[in-house]
Amino acid sequence: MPVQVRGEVLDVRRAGGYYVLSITAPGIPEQYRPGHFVTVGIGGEESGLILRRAFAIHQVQSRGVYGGTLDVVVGVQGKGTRWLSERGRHDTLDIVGPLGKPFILPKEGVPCVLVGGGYGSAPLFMLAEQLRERGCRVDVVLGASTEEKLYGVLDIKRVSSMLTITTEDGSSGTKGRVTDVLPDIMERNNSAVVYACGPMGMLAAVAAIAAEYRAYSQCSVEESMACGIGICMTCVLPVIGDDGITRMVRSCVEGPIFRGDLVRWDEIGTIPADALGAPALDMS
Amino acid sequence: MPVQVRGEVLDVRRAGGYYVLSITAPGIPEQYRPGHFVTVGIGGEESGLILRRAFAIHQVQSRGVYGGTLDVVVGVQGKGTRWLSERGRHDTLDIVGPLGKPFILPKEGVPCVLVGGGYGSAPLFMLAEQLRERGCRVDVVLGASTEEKLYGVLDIKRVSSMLTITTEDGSSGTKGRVTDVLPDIMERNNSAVVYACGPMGMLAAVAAIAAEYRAYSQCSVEESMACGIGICMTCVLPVIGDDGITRMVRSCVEGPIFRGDLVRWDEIGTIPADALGAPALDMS
Amino acid sequence: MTRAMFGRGIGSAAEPIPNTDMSAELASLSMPSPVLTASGCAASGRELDQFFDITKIGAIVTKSVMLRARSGRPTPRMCETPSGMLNSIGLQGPGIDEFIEVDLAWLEARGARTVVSIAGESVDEYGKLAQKLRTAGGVDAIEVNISCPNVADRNQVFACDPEMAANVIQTVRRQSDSQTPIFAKLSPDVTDIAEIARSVVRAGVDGLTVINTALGMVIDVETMRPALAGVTGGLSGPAIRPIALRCVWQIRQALPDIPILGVGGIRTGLDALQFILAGANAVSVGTMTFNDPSAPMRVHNELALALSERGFSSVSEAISYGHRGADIFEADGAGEIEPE
Amino acid sequence: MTRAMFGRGIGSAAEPIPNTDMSAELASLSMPSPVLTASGCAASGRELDQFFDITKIGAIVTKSVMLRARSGRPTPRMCETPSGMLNSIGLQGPGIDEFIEVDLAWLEARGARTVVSIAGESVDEYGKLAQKLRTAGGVDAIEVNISCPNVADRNQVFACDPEMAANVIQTVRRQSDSQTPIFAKLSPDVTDIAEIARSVVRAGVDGLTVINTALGMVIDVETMRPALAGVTGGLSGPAIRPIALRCVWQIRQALPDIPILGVGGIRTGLDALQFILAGANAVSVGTMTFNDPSAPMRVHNELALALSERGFSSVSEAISYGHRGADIFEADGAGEIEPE
Ligand SMILES: Cc1cc2nc3c(=O)[nH]c(=O)nc-3n(C[C@H](O)[C@H](O)[C@H](O)COP(=O)(O)OP(=O)(O)OC[C@H]3O[C@@H](n4cnc5c(N)ncnc54)[C@H](O)[C@@H]3O)c2cc1C
Ligand SMILES: Cc1cc2nc3c(=O)[nH]c(=O)nc-3n(C[C@H](O)[C@H](O)[C@H](O)COP(=O)(O)OP(=O)(O)OC[C@H]3O[C@@H](n4cnc5c(N)ncnc54)[C@H](O)[C@@H]3O)c2cc1C
Ligand SMILES: Cc1cc2nc3c(=O)[nH]c(=O)nc-3n(C[C@H](O)[C@H](O)[C@H](O)COP(=O)(O)O)c2cc1C
Ligand SMILES: Cc1cc2nc3c(=O)[nH]c(=O)nc-3n(C[C@H](O)[C@H](O)[C@H](O)COP(=O)(O)O)c2cc1C
Ligand code: FES
Ligand code: FES
Repeated sequence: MPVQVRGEVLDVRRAGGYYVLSITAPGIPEQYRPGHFVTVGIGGEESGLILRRAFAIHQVQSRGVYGGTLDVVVGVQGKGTRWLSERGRHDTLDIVGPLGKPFILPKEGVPCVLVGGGYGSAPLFMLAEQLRERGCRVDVVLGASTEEKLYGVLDIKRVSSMLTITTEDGSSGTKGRVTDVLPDIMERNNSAVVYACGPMGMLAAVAAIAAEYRAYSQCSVEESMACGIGICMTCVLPVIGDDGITRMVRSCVEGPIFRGDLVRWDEIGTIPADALGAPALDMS
Repeated sequence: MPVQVRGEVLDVRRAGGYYVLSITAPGIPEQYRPGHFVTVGIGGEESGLILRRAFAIHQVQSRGVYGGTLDVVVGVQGKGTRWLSERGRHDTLDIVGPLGKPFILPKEGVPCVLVGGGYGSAPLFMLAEQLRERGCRVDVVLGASTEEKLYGVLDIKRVSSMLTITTEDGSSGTKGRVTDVLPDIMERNNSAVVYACGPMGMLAAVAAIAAEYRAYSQCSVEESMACGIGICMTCVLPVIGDDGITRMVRSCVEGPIFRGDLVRWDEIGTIPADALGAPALDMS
Repeated sequence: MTRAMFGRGIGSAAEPIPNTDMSAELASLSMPSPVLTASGCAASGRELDQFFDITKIGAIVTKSVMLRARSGRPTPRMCETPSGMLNSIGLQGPGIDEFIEVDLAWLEARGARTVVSIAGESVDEYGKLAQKLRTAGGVDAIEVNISCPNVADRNQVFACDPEMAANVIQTVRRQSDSQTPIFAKLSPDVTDIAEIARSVVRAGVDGLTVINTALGMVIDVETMRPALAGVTGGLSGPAIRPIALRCVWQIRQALPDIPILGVGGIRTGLDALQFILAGANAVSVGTMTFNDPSAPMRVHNELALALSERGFSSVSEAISYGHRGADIFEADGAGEIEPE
Repeated sequence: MTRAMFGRGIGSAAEPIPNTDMSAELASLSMPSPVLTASGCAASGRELDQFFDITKIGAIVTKSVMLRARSGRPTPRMCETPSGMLNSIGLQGPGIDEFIEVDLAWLEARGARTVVSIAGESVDEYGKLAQKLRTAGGVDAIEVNISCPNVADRNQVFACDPEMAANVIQTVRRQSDSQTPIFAKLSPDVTDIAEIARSVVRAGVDGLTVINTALGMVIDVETMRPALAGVTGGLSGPAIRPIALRCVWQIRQALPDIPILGVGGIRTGLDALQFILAGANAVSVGTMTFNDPSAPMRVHNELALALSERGFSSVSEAISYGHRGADIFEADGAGEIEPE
């Protein structure tokens, strides 16, 4: 059950193009499973920015002098992430979490491949650890537009069986996209499960490749979220249910992790004509 | 001519119930005369607080390593002053000044009395210095509800011929109000000019006493200001002009210093029936 | 009401009374708190129950439900604005039958008071919704969201036309259990909100919810197109609080006795107090629940303190207290039009 | 206009064109910038001229002037609100004669373009104001502030009634030099702003200023009375920007060719760009000038950069660009009503 806590910033460090914030957040690490996210209040009581921002939980430390602490990796996109990047030690933050449905882990030690785009690598670290503990082979592919936008290359190496890097400008690793290298990796290792986190376009392509190789895929999506806890209905996308019916489901509570083969990637941003309750009654 | 500058906070120190901020503000100290004020932008670009806050200039240092710097004394009243009190070294502030009409100084060395209520003492320090330089006797009366709300007792002692303190709770000096001690002081020293800065009620009472003793009075008023530069018309109060006609004048540009005998103190917050353009056409 | 409005001053104003009576009434609905959730900002209460005990606040106002399941609008459905947000959800929901079976049943089992918000595309649809609710358990009140386009009439919004609004209310009143209080939720996007209020009151409504969102828009400066898929959306949050408060005030001036549920940008107990002083009998916390999932409970606690600090021994004493001395029965509040 | 709206895409979108043509037209008024001040937020330009060269922006829109000197309302006249403020000045001013003699003369001597805003309490008074301006020098355009109560007609606000608004405009048009463009300034506090727009356009207005403040209110939680002496006041600032932008968009949809001066909460060049993309031919910076006395000039500079970064070589290319692809001639914008 998610909790709302007043966290203290223990540390803010730059990592390439990102900021890594370590925050005390008693109650959250204890419940954490890989794939969970938190939301953070922005700007204080007099701020004109009233919506919380969502971040994947990157690391948790359940014990230690500070009680439970967690790390998030923040890429500066707009006003809220800029404000967060300017926080310093001892600042307090309003944290809600853990939120969302976590990644589902295989019961047995099957070969897995983890794909992260940009800061999308953040939730994959502890996932990799837990998969390794279960005896899974863990191949990792990290991709970004340029080297600066890769996160955690050195650290994830330690928990991965093999790490492949791609950048669109070739500044690090293979020049190209994660999807250029993924089929090869899956073929070579007989990957049974693909875990992916990154931009929607990447997820769609990864899900397609997984389907092609008959692998099970789990994708962590990123939809604009106003509340993060399931009460606003802003974060929906079309997902096919067990009954074969497509519904506009809330990615904050029914996701952010979805089975790649059940998300109707091409129709995100639309209401598919066969979705439950469609068509959107257009008022015009 | 007022300028708008990006100032750097050099220092924030507590003084009793107040915060004293030293800020670089090139261009302002150079033009400063006692009674001038500055306005400060609050909360940054994403703040929900969009109006500047006004503060009397307390001290200026025109030379020095930082170029021109100025001090303001901030009492925490609401959201904006709280934010200001939380600033630290190296923070930048958006400063506009010098604003308003300064105190008028006597050409000759006449006996003067300076009356400050609460942080209203802030603009009196440099006024006292300049009056002393002109050979004026400078008596000072500082009053507040309680000792904590007095500002600068020790420092102003140095520039005053005699300092009298009053507090309403008797925690420092004479128990009572500045107006309880003022007549006596004026009588004893034959005061020719009274300078006052503080709450409206105090100013009204001081102006009345000055009139009684046929002294010239200069009062620094504090009306709610949206712009501070004369463009919004929110800061008006009824003042009698040279032509004997009462007008609703802007305290930010035609004040904040007014002759005590020309302000219609009792009618502040109303439109006097004989004011130019009165009555306020009441729409109901 | 009228008594509370003119009756006593604030007794022992200086002494904070620790045990402010926080009970509140909205027509025949009695609640332990004057703080409710707002429709569309609390789903059906289940998620918020993780953050505070939803039986402790006044009531859960559920997301407006329609006759049939509805997918809503495409994304993007929201956009942050200065001290506010725009939304264009398009009333996504399961339809009344599933709502009654799942959501309402859960709320009833949970012991929460429930105000069911309904929305239709025709007068007839509103009537059918009311019929369905008549036999359902756990309906403590009905809020009629009339900020919907009437598909039969050039898509004019019911809430923007006094007659259309009255038709909806008459129909809902007729189809509902006479014991169930019915509230009409008004839109601020009208020339004269008091006129709409009077019209729905004449049509038999038991109270008014004031206000729904204001129509707004943002253009994405990167795509250079409307930021919302729905082009325009509803503006909510602290940005619109002064508008909402003005609407409550105007309606209270026009209708001294009608129960009012005040909504719009409430963030703190002091914000809630403003609405109560302006004439609201209770308040809903909407958008700020997205900012702080415990907001409704926190607002309740802050309001209790604020009332007690001001010497009120009960919520009801504070209702409309901001009007004291004013000639509250003057028509239209025309006297307060701003000529700037 | 229509050409700009549908014509070219953004040429070499990626290449910033350093020399964006910033000239702008509002009906027959040509200006070197599409950024103006807003009435009541710049006095008559003299104070702002200390902070930037007022001849470099589009024009100074002066504080609405009435026939006679006017003292305005008692204080408090303002109150800060989340991302906005309320004001209730009550149109304090010197009256038209002194205005012409002092303010207008100064503006003319200074070489600034001037849009004179006028306000009356009756149709007749508007006519007299226009007459006075006919013979005055330095009037580049007239903005008719119709958000004033008509004392003759139950104090109904001119801007809230299509017929009353049209009467004012007809009279001003008749009494003015036919060469002087006349703008009507519209209020957002109406059910259908496009209807008012159409009505004043039929009455002969040359352009529309969109929008004036929205009626709002704050209650002081210490005094427990309205925070403004005038009880209600006009809400302005970034808080209302989404409402203002929606109004501009709706009017542009309804009237593809009418010049629009967009106003409401503009703080940055990107905010100004939103208005232009929504259909404004030029914009006024109001409240944010209180926050930053160089705001109009800064917004001009930021807008020039924003346009050039997006590959626009002139302001006019960007006007209504946000509507591209949409069926702009569809009536009423009814399609965009938010059903939440
Ligand atoms: C489940 C989830 C996990 C995420 N994890 C991370 C992470 O680990 N690291 C990281 O840097 N970012 C992460 N994001 C994205 C992050 O939330 C956005 O970058 C951030 O909200 C943008 O805020 P801003 O203030 O910088 O931008 P603004 O443009 O100021 O945002 C305006 C509004 O739009 C929303 N918004 C804008 N972009 C996004 C987006 N991409 N996703 C969701 N909401 C958005 C914001 O929340 C805000 O309400 C995650 C998003 C989701 C939904
Ligand atoms: C010429 C002048 C000189 C001043 N000098 C000083 C000084 O040296 N030290 C000091 O501590 N204070 C000074 N003040 C008062 C100071 O400006 C207010 O305390 C401050 O504006 C309150 O802001 P807030 O954010 O704390 O309160 P809030 O309640 O958040 O303010 C809300 C709004 O009301 C306005 N407002 C509220 N109270 C006042 C007030 N008393 N005067 C003017 N505007 C007000 C604010 O500017 C703001 O726009 C001065 C005011 C004026 C006009
Ligand atoms: C995301 C969202 C969804 C909403 N959905 C509804 C709805 O379904 N029915 C309704 O009557 N009001 C709906 N509203 C309006 C709110 O109930 C409320 O009237 C409005 O947001 C103003 O209050 P606030 O500023 O506290 O949010 C919605 C508001 C938001 C922000
Ligand atoms: C203090 C103040 C005074 C105003 N006076 C006038 C006025 O005299 N005439 C007028 O047409 N509009 C007046 N306005 C409205 C502005 O011109 C503008 O339409 C409105 O404030 C919205 O723009 P903004 O958010 O940029 O301020 C005034 C606004 C403010 C804040
Ligand atoms: S973000 Fe509010 S429901 Fe998902
Ligand atoms: S504060 Fe704006 S005119 Fe004085």
